[in-house]
Amino acid sequence: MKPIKSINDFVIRFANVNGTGSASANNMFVKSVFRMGVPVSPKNIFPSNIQGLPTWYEVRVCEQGYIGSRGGVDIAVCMNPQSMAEDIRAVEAGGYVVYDNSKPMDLRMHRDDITFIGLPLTEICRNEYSDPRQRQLFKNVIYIGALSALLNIEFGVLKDLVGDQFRGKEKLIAPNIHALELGYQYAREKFKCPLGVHLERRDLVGDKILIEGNDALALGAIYGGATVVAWYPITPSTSVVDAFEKYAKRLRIDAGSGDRKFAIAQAEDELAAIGMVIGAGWMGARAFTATSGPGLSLMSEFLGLAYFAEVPAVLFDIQRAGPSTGMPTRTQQSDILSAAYASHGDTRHVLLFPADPAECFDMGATSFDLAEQLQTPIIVLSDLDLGMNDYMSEPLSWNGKKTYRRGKVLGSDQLEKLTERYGRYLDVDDDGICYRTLPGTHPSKGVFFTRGTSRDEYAQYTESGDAYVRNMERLLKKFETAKSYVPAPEFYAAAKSTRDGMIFFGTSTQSCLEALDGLAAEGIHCDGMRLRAFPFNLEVENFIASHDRIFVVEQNRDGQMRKLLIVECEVDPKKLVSMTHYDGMPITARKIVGAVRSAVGGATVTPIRRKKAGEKS
Amino acid sequence: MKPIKSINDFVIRFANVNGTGSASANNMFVKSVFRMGVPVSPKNIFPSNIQGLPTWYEVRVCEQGYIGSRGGVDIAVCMNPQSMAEDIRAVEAGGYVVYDNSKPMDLRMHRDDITFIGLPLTEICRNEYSDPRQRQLFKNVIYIGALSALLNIEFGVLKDLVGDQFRGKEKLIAPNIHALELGYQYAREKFKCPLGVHLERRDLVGDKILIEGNDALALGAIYGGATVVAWYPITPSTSVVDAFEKYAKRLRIDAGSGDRKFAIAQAEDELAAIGMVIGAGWMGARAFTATSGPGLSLMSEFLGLAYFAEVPAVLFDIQRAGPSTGMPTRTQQSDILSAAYASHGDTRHVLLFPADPAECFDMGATSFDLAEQLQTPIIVLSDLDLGMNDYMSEPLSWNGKKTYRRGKVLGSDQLEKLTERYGRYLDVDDDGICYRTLPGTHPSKGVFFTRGTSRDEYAQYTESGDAYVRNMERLLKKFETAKSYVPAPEFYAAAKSTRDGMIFFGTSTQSCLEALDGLAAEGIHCDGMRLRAFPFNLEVENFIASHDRIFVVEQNRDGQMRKLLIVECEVDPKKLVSMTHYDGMPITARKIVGAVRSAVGGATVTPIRRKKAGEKS
Amino acid sequence: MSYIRPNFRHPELPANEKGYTKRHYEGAISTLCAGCGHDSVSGAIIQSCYEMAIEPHRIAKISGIGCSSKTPTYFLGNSHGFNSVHGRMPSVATGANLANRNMIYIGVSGDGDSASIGLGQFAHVARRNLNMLYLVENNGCYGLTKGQDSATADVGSASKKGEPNPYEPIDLCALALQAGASFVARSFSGDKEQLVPLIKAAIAHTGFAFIDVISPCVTFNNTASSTKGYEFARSHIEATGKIDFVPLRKEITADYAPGFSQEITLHDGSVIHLYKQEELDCHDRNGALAAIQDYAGRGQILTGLLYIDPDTRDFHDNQNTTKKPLVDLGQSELCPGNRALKAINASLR
Amino acid sequence: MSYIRPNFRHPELPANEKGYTKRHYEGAISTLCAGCGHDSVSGAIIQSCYEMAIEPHRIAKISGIGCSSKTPTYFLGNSHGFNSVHGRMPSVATGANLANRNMIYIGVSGDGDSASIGLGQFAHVARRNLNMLYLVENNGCYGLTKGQDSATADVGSASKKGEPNPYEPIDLCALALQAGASFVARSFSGDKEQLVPLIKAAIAHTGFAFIDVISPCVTFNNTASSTKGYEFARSHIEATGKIDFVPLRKEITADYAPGFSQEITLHDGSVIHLYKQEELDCHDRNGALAAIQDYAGRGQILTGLLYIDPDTRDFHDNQNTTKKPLVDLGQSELCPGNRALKAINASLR
Ligand SMILES: Cc1ncc(C[n+]2csc(CCOP(=O)(O)OP(=O)(O)O)c2C)c(N)n1
Ligand SMILES: Cc1ncc(C[n+]2csc(CCOP(=O)(O)OP(=O)(O)O)c2C)c(N)n1
Ligand code: SF4
Ligand code: SF4
Ligand SMILES: [Mg+2]
Ligand SMILES: [Mg+2]
Repeated sequence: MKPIKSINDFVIRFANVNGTGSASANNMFVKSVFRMGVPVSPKNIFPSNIQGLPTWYEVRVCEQGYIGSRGGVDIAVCMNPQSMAEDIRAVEAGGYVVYDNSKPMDLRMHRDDITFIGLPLTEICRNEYSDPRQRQLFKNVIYIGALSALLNIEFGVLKDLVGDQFRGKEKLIAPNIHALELGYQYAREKFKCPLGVHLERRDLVGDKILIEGNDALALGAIYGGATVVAWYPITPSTSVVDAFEKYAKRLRIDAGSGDRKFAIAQAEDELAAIGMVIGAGWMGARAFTATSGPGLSLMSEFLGLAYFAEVPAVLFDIQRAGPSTGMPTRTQQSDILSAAYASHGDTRHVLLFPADPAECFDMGATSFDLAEQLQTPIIVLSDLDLGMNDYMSEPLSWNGKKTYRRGKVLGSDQLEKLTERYGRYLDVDDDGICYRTLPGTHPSKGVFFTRGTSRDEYAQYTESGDAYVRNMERLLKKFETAKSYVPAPEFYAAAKSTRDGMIFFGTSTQSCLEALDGLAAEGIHCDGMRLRAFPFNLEVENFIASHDRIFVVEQNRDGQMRKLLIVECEVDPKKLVSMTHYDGMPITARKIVGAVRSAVGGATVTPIRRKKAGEKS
Repeated sequence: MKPIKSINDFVIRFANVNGTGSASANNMFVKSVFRMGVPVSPKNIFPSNIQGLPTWYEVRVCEQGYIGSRGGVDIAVCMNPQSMAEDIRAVEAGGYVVYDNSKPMDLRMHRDDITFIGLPLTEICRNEYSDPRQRQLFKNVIYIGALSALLNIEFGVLKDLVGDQFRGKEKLIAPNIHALELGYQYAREKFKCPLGVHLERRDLVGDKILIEGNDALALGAIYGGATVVAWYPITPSTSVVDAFEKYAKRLRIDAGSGDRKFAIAQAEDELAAIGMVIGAGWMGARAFTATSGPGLSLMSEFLGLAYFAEVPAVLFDIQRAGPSTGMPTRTQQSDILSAAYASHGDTRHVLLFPADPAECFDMGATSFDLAEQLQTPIIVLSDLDLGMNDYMSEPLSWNGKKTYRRGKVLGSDQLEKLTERYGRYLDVDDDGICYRTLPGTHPSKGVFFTRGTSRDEYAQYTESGDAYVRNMERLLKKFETAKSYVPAPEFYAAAKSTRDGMIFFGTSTQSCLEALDGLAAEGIHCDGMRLRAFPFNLEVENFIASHDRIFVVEQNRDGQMRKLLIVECEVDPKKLVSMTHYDGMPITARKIVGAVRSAVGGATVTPIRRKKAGEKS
Repeated sequence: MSYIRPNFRHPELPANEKGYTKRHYEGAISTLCAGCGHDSVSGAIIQSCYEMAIEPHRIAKISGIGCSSKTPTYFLGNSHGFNSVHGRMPSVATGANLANRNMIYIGVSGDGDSASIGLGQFAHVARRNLNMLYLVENNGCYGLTKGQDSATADVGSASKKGEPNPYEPIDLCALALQAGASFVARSFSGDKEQLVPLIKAAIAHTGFAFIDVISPCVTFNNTASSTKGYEFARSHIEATGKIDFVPLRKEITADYAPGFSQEITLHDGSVIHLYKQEELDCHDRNGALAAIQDYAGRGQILTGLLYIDPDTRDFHDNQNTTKKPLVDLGQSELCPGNRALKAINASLR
Repeated sequence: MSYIRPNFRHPELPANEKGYTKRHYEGAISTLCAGCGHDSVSGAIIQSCYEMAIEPHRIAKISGIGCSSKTPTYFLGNSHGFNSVHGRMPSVATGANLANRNMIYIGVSGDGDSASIGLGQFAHVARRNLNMLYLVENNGCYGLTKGQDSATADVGSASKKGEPNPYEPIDLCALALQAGASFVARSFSGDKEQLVPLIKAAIAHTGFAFIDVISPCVTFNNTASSTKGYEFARSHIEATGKIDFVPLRKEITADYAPGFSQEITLHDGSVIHLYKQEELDCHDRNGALAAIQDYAGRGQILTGLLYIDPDTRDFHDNQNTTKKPLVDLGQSELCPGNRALKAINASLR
């Protein structure tokens, strides 16, 4: 058999047991690749429990800079006996398996088309450490040390990482470095290093950063001026609020008093969380909540109130695999329809679709501008893949000249000057957006009553059908206006002019871009459009109009974004070919290429999907 | 001016004050028309409060048998000073105003193109009765008496009605008849009776009945074998449960013990109500809840659980004008999208659309068959118009041979015989529907664990993407299967063959049928199709395929049913012309005719709507 | 925000020292049933705010859904109000309060709104000791949906259907006490004498002030067997004493007999004098609970101020939020700027 | 339904008089953290049902969402179970019970599940006195979402973030007593001696039986205030900002006699004091409430059976439902047939 040979282009998969401290060690591996200037993208595949179940950490190293999931495994680091058989089976022919050979391996797992690299980790730890906890923890550090030899990771880089990681806890540095060396030495002596698959220093990451989308979103909210946060814990959204708190405690403390320039309320449930956000928005504060599918469902009554009463609110929905509790630690883009049309009656909500951390930061901030300008809820649809995995991203940047857009709010001076009667729901500017006032602004002017029941232009309760219709029509007009406020789509023109297009958004982006390159190499050219917001604006409609066949790639079962495009842009469904992937793992370029290839090849079914039961297109 | 002349074809509108006991008197008027063999349809237009605000009771008398709202008022019975000016303005030229002239009328209200008929009601009551409560109550009865003279209602019919109404309270009969006579005599003496507009006995109602949709729905549930009811009060759904209780106390009491063969739980909120229904369905009982928009929103998390865990449940959504609290005492068909796609993730729910009480009864019963056969929630979408107004309807009928379809449930004997391992989610019959077992059935076989998380065919928890996808695909297949289970659409072929079609459902039906006749008279022919359920089956797709232009009539702003048709049947939007009406009042044939006329006339905008802001089509 | 003194005056009506006449505190005409207890409560709120000379625009009114929750439209027409959704007023009030701690919050709810669908939010807002007046207009039924029993309906009391209610009523005062409310009182809508001072004390209190006001539903809840019914309530209420709210500026104690008095100094320095029987100590949470159950055991409803802790930490204290309301912080105070961001980027390489 | 006696026997294991060995009451292998208190509770449930010789298929297990709510998968593998949604177990149990009153209902929940999102449903199911065992595995935190404070966390106790919790804990036993539960008890996960008899009594009781079981979370009751425990791991976690290391611990057990108090040291070194009551009058609701507050005042947690009313009317009694379970009624018993319908039609003309 021929071992795979490749430099800076491979997938390594760490198989561990949940709760054994492997995450931090594996993370050290990723950072070391990154610091060697080589593009890297890790995916954390963890179970919905706290300790004892299999967990995987799949790292793609890719000199070309593709950071979407690749699929396939070149190197498996098998640290979990439970899943070892399966993990070995997953390795590509010619690949490598790193495992703990303190006990002899079950021969039934053996494959002769791959290379086995045994490290006596348990044994080493038994000799080195007395405390079982230390044995457990350092085991992970030791295999990282071994990998540095096997894959040619500069040892200095690792040492620096340990230094940074344990800054402030200096007494932990030495033992960690020692553990690294143990592994490094052992591999050096026992194996021919480096392996055919290994790393080489490059200068390909520039000033990029490694950050999880949820952290970027939280930082965006801080920069965007969010002051009130109300939430209820739920995976994978919890880390948004954790990050907000962590950073706000650094960046939002009053120098003099030490008081907080923010408030975080852990609500009793999601209904209360969104209620608090709406109450704060009504008072004039920038407020948000973070949740996932089940929370979005619970918030739907309140979302209808905010839509109809026109109260600004921001909701970060970090999507996970539904329906119901579904697969809470797997990723999906499947809350699109329930977010767009949340709540009973005629409602429509503004959605944003960030694709990477830099955009999470931007949208995390601008969502508050939009909420106040449009006086309606803004739902930012991220997902577990983007939210909880380190993404290689452009550095976060803030335009110092940018000022918050607070929308149409009458201050006390404006009210003082006001001569005619104030009408909260008067469409003065004929754009569907009216002027609101904040409680406490003026002692005698601009007061109005906010309600979820029908009212006239002066916020007076009414059961008049005409007044009701006028108001509902104005809300439609406001939604039209919204099209010019929300971020425009991004375009990726094909090398050759073509009548084929591909529409994608959010975390499908990286794999779609890689797929477009791959297809082009095969002579299949598609123009690409990345959706960034709903409502869809004219550019979206034009892109669709100017192509004959458009592949809509998304990570859900029912082709929800495709449905939304069809009804909102009034598109003939035949034009939009659905390409869905929804097994909870991030979508790969391989699958997209395959699907497009066979679609172009004439087949109208999309092989991404096992069956097409119950669905046309 | 020329007073309107017409026999058995007019609209009379009673304007009263909420809480003054007018309802029963006005109802007596409707029943008397009905018992004279003349088709009649009342609409109760009431405020969202309990006492003191204006309320209207609009009655259409129509020999041709059209029972949809007509629009316009021929006779106004003005008993509410508050709204009198407006009420008089609403009368068609040549119409009549009946009012209380005990005090002289404000001359500004006078119109000389209509006939004023003054009745000194307050005066008469002051002379006749001492107790103010009696004065209030009998005032209503007296004007009914006067109308019997003015409109030629057979006095004997009224007397019988009083007799029936007060059976058991005999001592109230005489005074009521006396009051009727007071009004009758006065009108006789003072005016030339009958007026140009009046009634004549006919034999046009056959064995029809007058009943509210909610009562019929409740009776359907009783006949369908519902045993567990869980609800939370909300207008306009409350009377479903009130009626269920009323009838169940008659029809579902154990003769021997007097025990109840049903249970009603007034839940603490809608989340609890649907939770109880799901718990009961899991145990094997036929259970339902009744609610309206806000409740539907609150139930959405639980609906996703029932969809994914495949637990039978029935939900009656009596729609009202949304969004949010909206206009709680006005009608709309605006929960269609939120019901069809309720809950986060990829979900789809089976919907039923009853159009009249007889169908409420049928669907009230069959919804439980469907829920158990399909093992999923069934949402019956009625509305305030149908639910809370007396509809002239075919008598309720029950096929004695019909037996409940319990779907695929393994009993203890079947389990006893079972040789291979039982798998709750094994698609044995390849129709997407699997065999369930009920708790307590068998001591050692057929046990399984129900959950909202992903699981394999044997109901074991799993995070395997493949198992998850297999399950989701099967759910799609089940939805396909559902198409052959749900009621088929109803067709109304045009007299001449045509390429135009009209799609409607629920309470838009009566007005659409009247409109189709009217249009035909103008030479505009449309084939009609009435949707009765979602998912849409082949017949629906064929109807759409076999027409070039189809008007989709519905009572909401966003054309929700049209959207659903487009994405679920993959129809080119250009084919479906949206015709919406949503001011909270029942839709009229006049408006539909006008809209179609101008659409056919070339205009693509639909004049039903004031503007088309923010919407194409 | 500039608090401009209004320059209009009603010649005939007396103005309070902020220059507002009672009319400034009134609202739209009520659409409730004639004689509804809720209207009396609205009147008491109007009078309290007038007497306390609170600038109307400094008050925010919040409610859920129900006849009771409609009342904010009928009082304080010059204050912003929010009629939210059923049972969720507490969360809306919480968010509003977090945003602007300088406003005075008056939340009005019903027994259905707070004891059924809203029970969880009610208990948790009390636990957070949010600085607000939370007033329940308790009629033991769902008025707006036509008289179904609520969770506070008494055992055995007949609903409009005439069926005796078999369930123990939920006592919202007891629940508030358990959840950690720092001010808990009960009164009766028809008893302005007692209600107005309680409302004023509650508004003056810093922290969560709860008042359970028995407010009969004349339309659906007047069956003789219901303890929330007018007559019954009247005859069964045993007042624990009169309360007189006294702002620091001019203390009036003259017209009240001395003795049996307990003086409590509120956070804002104002003082309330209680005339009451010895055994109810308003500083004893458990004692209050016991007393409620005691009187309940005797088929009586204990009214008056049941518990107060003048000296608690409210939600903001526990959160260490700035004294300056969050809504008043400008971009310069909120946005850390580019320097900080560069440092963060650096830490992520 | 035919209740066929199982004919399989495990030679080695002793069978109860219904012929079931303990193994018949076990479930799937637990995926909880080693040493989690919840697993001990599962063991106690298994033992109780075995000793009571309940036919497994006559039991229905229901739960919400959380580590605690996962446990029904780990016990009574031969009983139907329903892992529903977060905080809504009570409503699912209510519907199931209404449908089939012959089953035995065991509901398992967590403190987050019952005291936060589920507080309303918890109080109302107690008020309805639904015939079931409602068991909360109380660890004062949200285990499954990685250790946030729950509403039952003690004041001052530090969460995984190391911040002291400023809010009064909600005492679920007190709440259950107030709401009208007819059986209320508290115990400790490690104290099988006390827990097993309580569970058996609760199952035997007709009506709502609530047990609040203190069940430490070995992973997240790991606070900075810890004395011993595992600083090394903790500082590792602080440094890496990842809670990815959970050392294997052993379950904490307690064994102490009635009338005594025992000091229990949790995995993080923090200490709780349990007091096992001996002669508390279990028939006095208010007395029980007082006792709880009493001991709490002394920094002790009162354990044992706090209150029982052996003969109350459960939800079915109040509803007058047939003794025969509703699920067992056939069409002939449910469908009134055409004659009745004709009469109804006649009345509508
Ligand atoms: C989510 C939701 N469910 C139900 C309703 C219907 N509803 C309106 S008011 C009300 C109960 C009001 O009772 P209460 O709070 O006691 O107020 P009251 O009318 O008695 O003063 C209900 C159930 C609603 N508006 N929203
Ligand atoms: C609607 C909803 N919100 C939030 C979550 C996330 N979640 C899962 S378990 C849990 C809390 C569990 O705490 P507890 O009930 O005390 O159980 P424990 O894990 O501590 O045993 C939360 C918030 C969810 N699953 N559903
Ligand atoms: S129904 Fe009852 S609560 Fe509602 S307004 Fe009338 S009297 Fe008041
Ligand atoms: S996290 Fe805590 S509660 Fe959850 S399983 Fe682990 S120890 Fe138990
Ligand atoms: Mg009430
Ligand atoms: Mg917990």
